[in-house]
Amino acid sequence: MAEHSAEHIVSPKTYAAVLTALLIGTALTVYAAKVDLGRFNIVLALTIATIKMTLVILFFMHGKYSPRRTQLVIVAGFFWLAIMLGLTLQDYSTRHAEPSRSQLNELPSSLLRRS
Amino acid sequence: MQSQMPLSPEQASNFAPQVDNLVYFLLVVCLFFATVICAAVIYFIVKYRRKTPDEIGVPIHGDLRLEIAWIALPFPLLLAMFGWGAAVYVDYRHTPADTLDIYVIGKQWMWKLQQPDGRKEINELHVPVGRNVRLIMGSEDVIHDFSVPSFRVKMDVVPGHYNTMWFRPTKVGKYHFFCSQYCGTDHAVMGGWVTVMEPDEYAKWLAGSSGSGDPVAVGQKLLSDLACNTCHLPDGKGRGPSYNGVYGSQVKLADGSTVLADDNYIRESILQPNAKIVAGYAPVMPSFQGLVTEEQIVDLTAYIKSLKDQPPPTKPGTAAPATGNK
Amino acid sequence: MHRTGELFGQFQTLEQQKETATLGMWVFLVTEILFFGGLFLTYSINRHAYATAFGIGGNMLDLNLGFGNTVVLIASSFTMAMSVWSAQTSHKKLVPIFLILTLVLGSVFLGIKVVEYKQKFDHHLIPGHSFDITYCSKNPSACNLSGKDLDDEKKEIKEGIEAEADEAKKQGAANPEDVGAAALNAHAQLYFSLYFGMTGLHALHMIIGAGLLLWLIFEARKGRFDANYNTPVDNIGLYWHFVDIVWIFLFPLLYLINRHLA
Amino acid sequence: MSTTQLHVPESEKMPREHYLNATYGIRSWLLTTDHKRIAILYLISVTFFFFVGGLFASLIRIHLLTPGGYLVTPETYNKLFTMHGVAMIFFFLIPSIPAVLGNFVIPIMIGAKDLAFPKINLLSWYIYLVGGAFVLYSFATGGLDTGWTFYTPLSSIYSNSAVTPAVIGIFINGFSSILTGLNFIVTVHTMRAPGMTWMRLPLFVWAHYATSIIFVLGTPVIAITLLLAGLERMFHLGFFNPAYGGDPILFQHLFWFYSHPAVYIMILPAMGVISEIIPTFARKPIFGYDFIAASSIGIAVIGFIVWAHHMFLTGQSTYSAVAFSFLTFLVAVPSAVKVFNWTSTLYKGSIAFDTPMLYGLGFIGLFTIGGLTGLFLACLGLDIHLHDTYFVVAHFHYIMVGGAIMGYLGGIHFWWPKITGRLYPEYLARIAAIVLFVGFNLTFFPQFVLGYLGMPRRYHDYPPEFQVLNVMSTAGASILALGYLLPMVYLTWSMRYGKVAGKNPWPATGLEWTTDSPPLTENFNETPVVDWETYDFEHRPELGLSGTVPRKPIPAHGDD
Repeated sequence: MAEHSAEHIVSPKTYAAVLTALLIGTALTVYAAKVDLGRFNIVLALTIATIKMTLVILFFMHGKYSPRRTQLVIVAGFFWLAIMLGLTLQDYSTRHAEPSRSQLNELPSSLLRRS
Repeated sequence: MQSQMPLSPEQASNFAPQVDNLVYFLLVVCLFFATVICAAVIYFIVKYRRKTPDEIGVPIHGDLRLEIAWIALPFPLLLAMFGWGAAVYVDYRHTPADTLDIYVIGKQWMWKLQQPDGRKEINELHVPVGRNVRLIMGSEDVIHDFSVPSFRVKMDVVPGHYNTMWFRPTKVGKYHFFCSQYCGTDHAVMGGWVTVMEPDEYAKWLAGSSGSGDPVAVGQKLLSDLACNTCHLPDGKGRGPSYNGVYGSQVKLADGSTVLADDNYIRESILQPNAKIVAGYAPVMPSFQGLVTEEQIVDLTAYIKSLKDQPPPTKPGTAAPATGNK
Repeated sequence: MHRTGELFGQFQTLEQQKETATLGMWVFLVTEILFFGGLFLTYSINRHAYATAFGIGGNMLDLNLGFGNTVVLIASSFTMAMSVWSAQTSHKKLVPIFLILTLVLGSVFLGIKVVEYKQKFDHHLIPGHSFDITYCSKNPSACNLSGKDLDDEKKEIKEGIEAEADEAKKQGAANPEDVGAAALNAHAQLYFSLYFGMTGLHALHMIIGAGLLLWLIFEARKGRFDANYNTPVDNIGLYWHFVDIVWIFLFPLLYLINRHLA
Repeated sequence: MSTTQLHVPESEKMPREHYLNATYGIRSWLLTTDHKRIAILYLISVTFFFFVGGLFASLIRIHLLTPGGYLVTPETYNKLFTMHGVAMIFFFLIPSIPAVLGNFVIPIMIGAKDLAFPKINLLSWYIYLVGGAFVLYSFATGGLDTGWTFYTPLSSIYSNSAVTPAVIGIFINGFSSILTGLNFIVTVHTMRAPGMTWMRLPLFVWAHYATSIIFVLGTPVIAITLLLAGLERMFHLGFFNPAYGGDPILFQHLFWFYSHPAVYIMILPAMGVISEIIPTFARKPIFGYDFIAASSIGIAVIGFIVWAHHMFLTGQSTYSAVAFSFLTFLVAVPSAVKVFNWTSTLYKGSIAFDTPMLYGLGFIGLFTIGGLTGLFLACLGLDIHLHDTYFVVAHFHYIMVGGAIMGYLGGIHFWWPKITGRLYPEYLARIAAIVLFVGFNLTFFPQFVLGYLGMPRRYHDYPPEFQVLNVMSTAGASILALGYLLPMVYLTWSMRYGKVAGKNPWPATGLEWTTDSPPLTENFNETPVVDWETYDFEHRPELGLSGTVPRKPIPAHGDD
């Protein structure tokens, strides 16, 4: 079974540091959203969110001190999420070879969905 | 139909032999493996059947070489199946240039097809042999699927998307087409016939009778079906203005401006009745967005257009008191 | 319920029991990841398709309330973590205090959410027949909208309609302007459907979490949790942090789509 | 043919105390946390749904006797096949082997007193019941006519049937699956007896571990998807509704992200059963243990990255279709590995033809056909023609009925002596197994041909040229129905009148066969310690076999 015996106790100092980092991250993400970075706004916002999430998992949720088996479970969860998002988005992002809309005047325009 | 039981449908398009050859290849490979496995199982169970009640088998735990062999050896065959299949599919999804374009609209539970010259058909499709045909398909309601087994082609018809498919008929004849994606109650009867004709026959057929009927007559019927004429009385005394002489005239609006009553104006008045209110009338008409199709709007417009020489009511009627109506 | 350090029949040792409970909780959280994942996927596809409408919808949310809620929730995660620490270090008196703090912060979050929902209701932004993305720009007084904000919103909606109309024109619509206005409204409604779906499901998780906290506080006040036995605090803590993580993503995705244009 | 080895002495008596007589009364069953009793509760409830689904299937087959439809209106026909699918897939096939056999056997197999979370186990049965009740309510009040796939916008807008309660029922039932999977994963990780290392786990447990991965990672996605579709229907929202800008193809992506792996939820546990049966009745270790174990995990993982092969013709991008086709072909590799290894296990075995083995051998044949025809559908060029035809129907029935149900019945017959402590009438059981095999092939093989001829699925009415094959299929179905009724009868009979089985009637090597039949509530008198390799007959004198190997391993190529 798992090798860890005594559970690791994270000190309040660490918790406070993580709290501070999370608050700074929140402020930063709001600030960054107001600057026009084009398509990188979303990239930056998600990067900050991911960093915040990692902090929460590692320290608040003791992911850093958990047995390997638990860490594997966490990684598997995100891996599968990535499968779902990645493979679906690759379909949508490669759908440009479809017929050009201008040839389709005959068809009711209210039927159209953009992709 | 043939009296004996066929194992595959007729080959009537360029894709039919391609798909059939592919299926022969897979059949041969799969039959080989199925035979090997079944033969081995039968041979083993006969040969190594239990002879005495307390006998046990030879403890063989496995063989790495064998495992590697039966992972690695069939793999090229899988790749071949994949590659060949993908080649056919990519060909099918890439329409060649210079096609005969036919529009297909699926709705519960019928197919409306339209030839390039505008001629419409219901549950019937006429195409010339030897010509690349492209179907451009949309759906008015749920997902359908246009499938012609003898051509070995099918494609989903999805609302909100346009899907296309193409084929080149290679044999004159009449072939079933089906709706292949379950679409509700009468899914099973949402089909019809594709008629493949010699090109000159096709040309003759096209030159024959006109489309599905006189749009004016269709529009008139639709108008009463939708109960438009219960408000839009010819004398203008109803809750809505009269159609007589409207088309092409300058209409006075409630806000004092005027607008030319053209196709777009009529279309808008049907779909967004409250966008422009005719002077003297109340904004009481409901929107017909979603209730009428584009095609029907065309028919309605045609009918209203036919009334443009009718004398308009001498003076606009006063709007009936809008109490408790919709 | 659980007495301190009680060993259930199916286990051999207390340690095995604790490990099992923690692993079980993590596996459950993994299913939650995929559960919310489906929503995030739906969001991504539609946001990609209707960037303009989603941007306009996002700007109609109250950034201050969203930001405030994020801070509140992060703080509640901190107090939750502290209650786990108190249990682990046998500060029996501190456990319920931190739990109550967590519950209070969670309730503040939900309260703010209620205020936001009410506001959306007043602004005709609840998906349905009365949904009207232009309501506030047409009735600025009802939405306390004035000055530059009003001009911004009007401009945004006008541009949105134009963008949708351009699309409609490309697709061959006979009357692109009307289609544009209708399309913007429909697509903004899609945004708000997702907004309510995602935040609603998140809020539901918060409410369940609050219920669990109530029970935990009740137990903790009896001094049940200490260094030997703290599995419930630990596990409910994991759940609470997970709910926090979901919000960490919801906040930028819903509130911050298009702020740089405002 | 050699006869059974069963040396069950006439003197064998039922144990004095076991889980069935530990306590009495309805309450003791409805509030039980004993995994064995919960398994029995599941057995009863899934059997109920099996017969509900089976009834619909019979009506479908009778209706299809004539081209115009024989029995019911189109609307009713559509409801029949939808309800057949929903009852069979969500309420029979998915819970069948895991929740009945897995629940009963896994804790005993690994030497545990119970699952890790017994109360959650009971909870998951109640959740199943509540979900089932919603679905039955939907069946009873207007039925359901969307197809089990619930494709939008048909399900969310256009259908007039009772979609909402059905969707709620399946949503709720999902949590039952999730909790079962969670329980299994944690149990396998933390509850193994001393000496029960990962590489000594029976392959049945490996298969269920793999299945649980799918339960835990896939089911939440169908839950959220159906929730969104249900909300869309109730509040006229636009997630998947093109009229409001939503995308019906996104629904299919989400739906199949779960529902394709769900096929592996059905087949993996059956493969696990077969991996127990074959070594037991060939009396030798399974060939390539680690490859079979790894292939279970491989199937579970690869099974998650192939889903869009259900959508090759929806308008998904060509590039994406090619990628998914390739990934789909990959899943053939671990499946083939299993078949080859089972076949090799027979080599130089001491093979008996007891009922479970007949199911096992039947499974190999039917799964081979089902698996190989899967290649036809994975092949992009062929899928253009075969998609949504009866070829698909035949293919997945070969996997789900020929595979999963054969495995389930094989497992029921294999563990029946352990579950009830009694034996069923062996000859009758063998006849039933053969009847099932024959009836099954007669029913579904003609459908491959129908499909290639182009008959679309879900048709209440078909052109006359398809009639001959449809009549054949219906004829086969009546034989198949008989095959399902037989076990129902003699198994029920045997619970009271069957011969007492004793601890280990076959004999088999698993830990579950070292305890009483039926087992104690705690499964074992004391925690067992495992000091043998799994499927080892050679070093297990207590099995009462001669222990001598009649045919010594021969140097390579030196067959006798």
